Amino acid sequence: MQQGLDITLFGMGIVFTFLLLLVICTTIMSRVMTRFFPEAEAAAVRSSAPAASSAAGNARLRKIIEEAVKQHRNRRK
Amino acid sequence: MQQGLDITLFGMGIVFTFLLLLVICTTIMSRVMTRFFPEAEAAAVRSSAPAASSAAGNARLRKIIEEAVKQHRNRRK
Amino acid sequence: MQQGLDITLFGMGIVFTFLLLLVICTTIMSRVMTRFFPEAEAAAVRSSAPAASSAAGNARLRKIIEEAVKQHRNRRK
Amino acid sequence: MTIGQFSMMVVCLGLLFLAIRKNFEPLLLVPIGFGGILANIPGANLALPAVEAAMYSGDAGVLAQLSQALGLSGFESMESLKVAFENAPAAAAERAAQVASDAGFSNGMLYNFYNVAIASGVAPLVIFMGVGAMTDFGPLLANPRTLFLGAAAQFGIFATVLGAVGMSAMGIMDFSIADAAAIGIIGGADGPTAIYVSSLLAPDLLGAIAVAAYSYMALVPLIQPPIMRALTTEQERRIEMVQLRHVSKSEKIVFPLVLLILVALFLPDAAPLLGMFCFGNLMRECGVVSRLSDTAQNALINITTIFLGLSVGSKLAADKFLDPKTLGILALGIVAFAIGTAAGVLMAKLLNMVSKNKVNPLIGSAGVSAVPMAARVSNKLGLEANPHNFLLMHAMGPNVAGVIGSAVAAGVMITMVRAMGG
Amino acid sequence: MTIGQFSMMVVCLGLLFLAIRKNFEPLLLVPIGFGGILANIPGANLALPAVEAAMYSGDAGVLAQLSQALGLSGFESMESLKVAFENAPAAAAERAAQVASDAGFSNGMLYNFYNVAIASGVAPLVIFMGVGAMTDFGPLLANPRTLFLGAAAQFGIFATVLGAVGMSAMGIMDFSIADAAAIGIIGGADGPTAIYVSSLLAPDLLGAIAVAAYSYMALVPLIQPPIMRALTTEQERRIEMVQLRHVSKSEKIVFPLVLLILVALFLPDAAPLLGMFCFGNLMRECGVVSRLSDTAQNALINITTIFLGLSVGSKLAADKFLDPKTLGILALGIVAFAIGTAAGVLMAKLLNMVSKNKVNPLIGSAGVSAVPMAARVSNKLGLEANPHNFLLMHAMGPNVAGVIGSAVAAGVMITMVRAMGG
Amino acid sequence: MTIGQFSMMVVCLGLLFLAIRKNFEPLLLVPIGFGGILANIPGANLALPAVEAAMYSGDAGVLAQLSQALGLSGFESMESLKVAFENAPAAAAERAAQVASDAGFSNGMLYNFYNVAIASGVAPLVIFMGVGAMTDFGPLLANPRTLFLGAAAQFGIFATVLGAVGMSAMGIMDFSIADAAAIGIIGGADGPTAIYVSSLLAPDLLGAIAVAAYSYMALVPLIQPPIMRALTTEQERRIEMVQLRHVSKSEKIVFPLVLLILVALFLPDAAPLLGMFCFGNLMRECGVVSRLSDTAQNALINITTIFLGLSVGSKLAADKFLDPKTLGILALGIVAFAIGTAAGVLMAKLLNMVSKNKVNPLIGSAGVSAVPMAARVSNKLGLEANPHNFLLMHAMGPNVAGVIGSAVAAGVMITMVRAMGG
Ligand code: NA
Ligand code: NA
Ligand code: NA
Repeated sequence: MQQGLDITLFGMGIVFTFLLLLVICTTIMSRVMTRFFPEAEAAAVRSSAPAASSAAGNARLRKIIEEAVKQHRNRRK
Repeated sequence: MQQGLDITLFGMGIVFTFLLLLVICTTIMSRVMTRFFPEAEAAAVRSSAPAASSAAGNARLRKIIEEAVKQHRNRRK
Repeated sequence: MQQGLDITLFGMGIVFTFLLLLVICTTIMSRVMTRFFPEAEAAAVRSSAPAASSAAGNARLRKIIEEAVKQHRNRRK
Repeated sequence: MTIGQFSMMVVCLGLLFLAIRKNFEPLLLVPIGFGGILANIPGANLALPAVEAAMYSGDAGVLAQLSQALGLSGFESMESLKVAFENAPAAAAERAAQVASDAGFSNGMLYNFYNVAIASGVAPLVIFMGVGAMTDFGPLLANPRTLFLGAAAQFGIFATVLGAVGMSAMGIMDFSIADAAAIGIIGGADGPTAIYVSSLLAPDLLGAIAVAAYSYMALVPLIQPPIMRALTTEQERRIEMVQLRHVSKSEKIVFPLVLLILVALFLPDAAPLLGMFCFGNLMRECGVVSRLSDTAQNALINITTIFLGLSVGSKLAADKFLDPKTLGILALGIVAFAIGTAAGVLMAKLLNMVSKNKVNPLIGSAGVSAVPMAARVSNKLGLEANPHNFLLMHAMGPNVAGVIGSAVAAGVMITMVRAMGG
Repeated sequence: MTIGQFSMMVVCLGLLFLAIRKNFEPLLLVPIGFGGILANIPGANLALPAVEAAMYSGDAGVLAQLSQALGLSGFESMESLKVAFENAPAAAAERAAQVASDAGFSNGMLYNFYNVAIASGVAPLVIFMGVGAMTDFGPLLANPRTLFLGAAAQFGIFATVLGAVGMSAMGIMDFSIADAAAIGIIGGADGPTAIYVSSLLAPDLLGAIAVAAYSYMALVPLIQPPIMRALTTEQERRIEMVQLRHVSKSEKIVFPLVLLILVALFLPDAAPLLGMFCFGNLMRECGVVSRLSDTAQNALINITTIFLGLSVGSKLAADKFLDPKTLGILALGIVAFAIGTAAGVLMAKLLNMVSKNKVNPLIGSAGVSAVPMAARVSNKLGLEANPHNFLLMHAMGPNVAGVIGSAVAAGVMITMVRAMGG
Repeated sequence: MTIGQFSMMVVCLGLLFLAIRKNFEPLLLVPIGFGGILANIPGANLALPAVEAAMYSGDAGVLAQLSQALGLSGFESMESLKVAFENAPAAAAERAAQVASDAGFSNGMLYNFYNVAIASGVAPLVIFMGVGAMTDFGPLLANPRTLFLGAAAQFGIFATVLGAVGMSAMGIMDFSIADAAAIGIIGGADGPTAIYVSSLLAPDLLGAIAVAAYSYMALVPLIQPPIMRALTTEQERRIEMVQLRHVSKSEKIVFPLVLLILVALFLPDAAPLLGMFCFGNLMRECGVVSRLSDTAQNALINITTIFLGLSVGSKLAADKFLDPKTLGILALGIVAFAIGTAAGVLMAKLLNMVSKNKVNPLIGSAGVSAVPMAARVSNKLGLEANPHNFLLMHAMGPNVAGVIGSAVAAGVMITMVRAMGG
């Protein structure tokens, strides 16, 4: 029984402490990132680092299919 | 040689008996299902239990492509 | 040190010899194939040996999508 | 066929019915239910190791050899032999396996699946990686406070541990502390975490724990709403939340690394689970390995799910599942869900007391995880109270926080139970 | 390079030619043929366990240690050492493996593939699951009588067993009863079943049996028509069958469970094969786990096929394949196909005598399985006799019935051979 | 956390940064970097076998038992115990594993991944199969002379071996001949080949070798151009090559078989690598197994890459990676790349002396492999010198020849090192 109480108290304590730490670190990280690496740059980096060819292929396929859908919908109207 | 005969006779016997049982059970099952769970309900159940999103996506993709094919064929005519 | 020299000399030697052999065999093979199994026949064989249904499906899918792309591009013009 | 095997087959057909007709977590319950039927086929021994199959063959010579291999003076009873095998040190177990192999017995198919997929720990970890690759931490990053909701909902886990220990203290059940910890994790509402923890702490209860976890996850839309309504006022349920801020790509890339480093510093026993989860999420967000991320979310997780499900099914063999403990597990599991839901809602109300940006307490219940069902429940109740109140995205924050929270709780429990010599 | 290895390379190149140019079951014969070439590369030892690689190294010290580990008084001859290793009890085999490992030898790549994929039984079972997920039982459910055609066609299996035993009795060949059973299963015209049974009953013959099974399946359009024409009249071949009734979704969902329960009750030794088959089919039909079903039909079955094929190829090593037994197997295999075809056709004629709903006897030959090739052959001959006679869907019933029938026959044979101490 | 573990975490975060922001071979470096972080989590023991985890637990009883199992008279020091475990014969290692298992320790997750994926050799081979299925030998077949460029570029490998042996002779480093061979293979600019060779010859250096190989492959656009410019005149860089002839389907089908047969005859130790490569390519070209080829190029190679990367990461544990040897490996690796590039270019100039069909020497550098990066570099420099000079397809010939060349060199080195008792 004592063991159960120990686990419950310590356990909840650690879970809360850990997630509190995570909240703090996440908040700091978000501030740092938004200040020093704003979205614009991130976007630029991404475009300079094109995804692997297969990924690109997938994206293209998706786009083509979306087009096909659009055409189809337009026709239905 | 005796073993071979045994296997052949018992084996064919069991295969036939088992499949006979399966014929019987299947026939009974089909009658039960068609009487107590006619298609209409089955269809209703299916629509109330939509497939996982990925499956749905697949189905949609297939449909879109079928449409694309149809359009293409119509154009060719 | 001696071992290192051995590996380097024998190694480069074997690599060159092997690739030389490969050049020779490849050249012979190419001549034989182009003389005795010219492309036309190869193509004929391929069409007489249709790919597995799934493969065929893939090919068809690709073709359909290509068509969709073409249509789309034509429309854009 | 024993009556136990027959009952288990009926139970498993029931699971299949719920999965197929009622859409109860079918991706897991279809393989689990089917595996359970296979495990109970008399004479097929699909869920047994070669040694147990050799035992049940009843061959006197084999039994004598097995007894000797396991260090008994001779064959006395099946029961004592089984006990000796269960407690055998590794060397004796291997000698017994060699005896069984020489006598022509081999491990059952499902036993092999279980060993490769679950006993090694790999299947739950791979699924967690896939879940990580499917998870969008955007809502959580936009509002990190919701992590507290995910923390609070883990109270269901620990309250259940206490309950299990209490039942044992009162003599109603006989759960060890390791059993209690494994049962508690049902309250985490997270299948792979529950399977991972019970494979480490209480493999005999794994079948019941997994079935309870997935069944109650499917029942979230029934279990949660009454509790949520009871603990909130109409006024509170109407609270509209401010729209979530945009979260940049870089934040999403760095977050799994931040989480990983915190785990590395403070919670090494949660490293396998959270490590694979963060890895999956990093693959998703980093944008340069999309082919790996796609595979982790599709082919790999599907393959793993098939074998994980069948392996869990192997633990539905009658002799292990039909035990009063199973009833205790099912009872404790639903209590865990209820307490977790309540704790999440109450924590949201507490947050509202200390903060000016109001939180709708309905999203607190999403902290139990059960992604994305619990978040949908929050959304539905929010819309009932206020037709303009779309809580779904807000509830996704605590929802994924609950996944992290359960994995943290799992790490804590594994550490503590081991320290207690469990 | 020995003359045997050279011949096997030529044979394997021939298999590749048939697979690629003549489209002989390429999905299996390409990996099998390629694996066979790899297995016959002299000095690479790709298909050998570490212990055999250590033997062939010829190091005197290692040979002495191996002899000791295997319980011989000392190294006498390579032959006696090999025999000792083949018959070694598990403990001695492990000691020998440790000697080989300490001497720096490791298992060949193909040997590892074989162990993981086939010796464990998993690859044929996973393929069977995928086949189940690809199988539509609709035509069978619409006309359950066709199950009898699938049963009759299994006579090819048992007649071949008798033939193999007979050849041994006459001293032409030296097949044990287990060998005979494994050879017979070629007549089932079902690759994974044949591989599964021979991995259990006659692993040494697995290469020849698999090659025979897949080659003859590819030859179905040549083997079957003359037999079918000989046993039917023009009149019979013209019979048009009534259109199949519509089969409801629920029937399709319940059917694999009915089959599974019958197996559980009456045929536990067929449980692994038919269990996985039914599981795949249930995933297909239940409609709620399509992502699992898709994976079972694509990524998973393809990955498994690659390794299964290479593993089968490892059994095409010259020292195992070049044996008079192989010729016997090839001869018996084609007889099995022929008898199975004939039995299916004759059973259809028998059904017509006792029933008023006439069956076109051409669909009887589809009972050997070889899905969907055999059904297409039935359709083709039907159209020849009567241009309005589309038998394809009608032939799919016996076709899939043949899969069930072979698996049942496999279960029966495994049980009986084990009972005979095979 | 030790200072070593901390440093390695920083190094791994650096690798992740390079992979994600600078696009350095992200498919491998993201899993490797992440695995490296996991391997350095203190207390989690993810990269350790059960026996080492038991050692670090420090339990006196366990240490005594381990010492006994490993044949020591008693526990003296951790260091001596570790040495005993590393050098233990297979039987003693198994006894130690049984002791650890009985004491409740199990292998770390990454250690298991490493064993299954790399120690068995399977992951690099499967990736090589996938690479084969992605490789188009058309440009090579159209101009087989480019194979010489692929051969010449392997001089980088052998010069590095000499360098490593030289450093040891001079007492700067302490590389065995096996280490030197494994380090040299970095110059092959081929990840799976490097991992395969070092897993066989120098498992302790695998982490550093893999990181060096992939990093320098990513740096090819920086490393190669200055060397290429220095060794060629403007005139040479302007050379336009005649258009490649059309290569028929049949040639492409037969080529992998020709290569396989040459390997079988002359280079059996390269059979696993080149065998799987040819198998992948045959599946691609034969046209009748496209579903297998698709899977080999997608699901299967992606799954394998994930586990290969994490497994390599397990070798980035501080106690193995933070070693002066690592610096030596990094230094030798870049020299290897440089020498290989130079040798390729010079060989192209040599070819021009003896042949009338001129070759642009810029395509010589592509012979190091690093597909397709090196070919793109050739193309870029060609366009700089002559805007009408499209070298990409011409450079693909030596580029894929380099893959064959490295695999041949790997086979040669494995054979020779083993013969030297390495
Ligand atoms: Na949770
Ligand atoms: Na059959
Ligand atoms: Na190379």
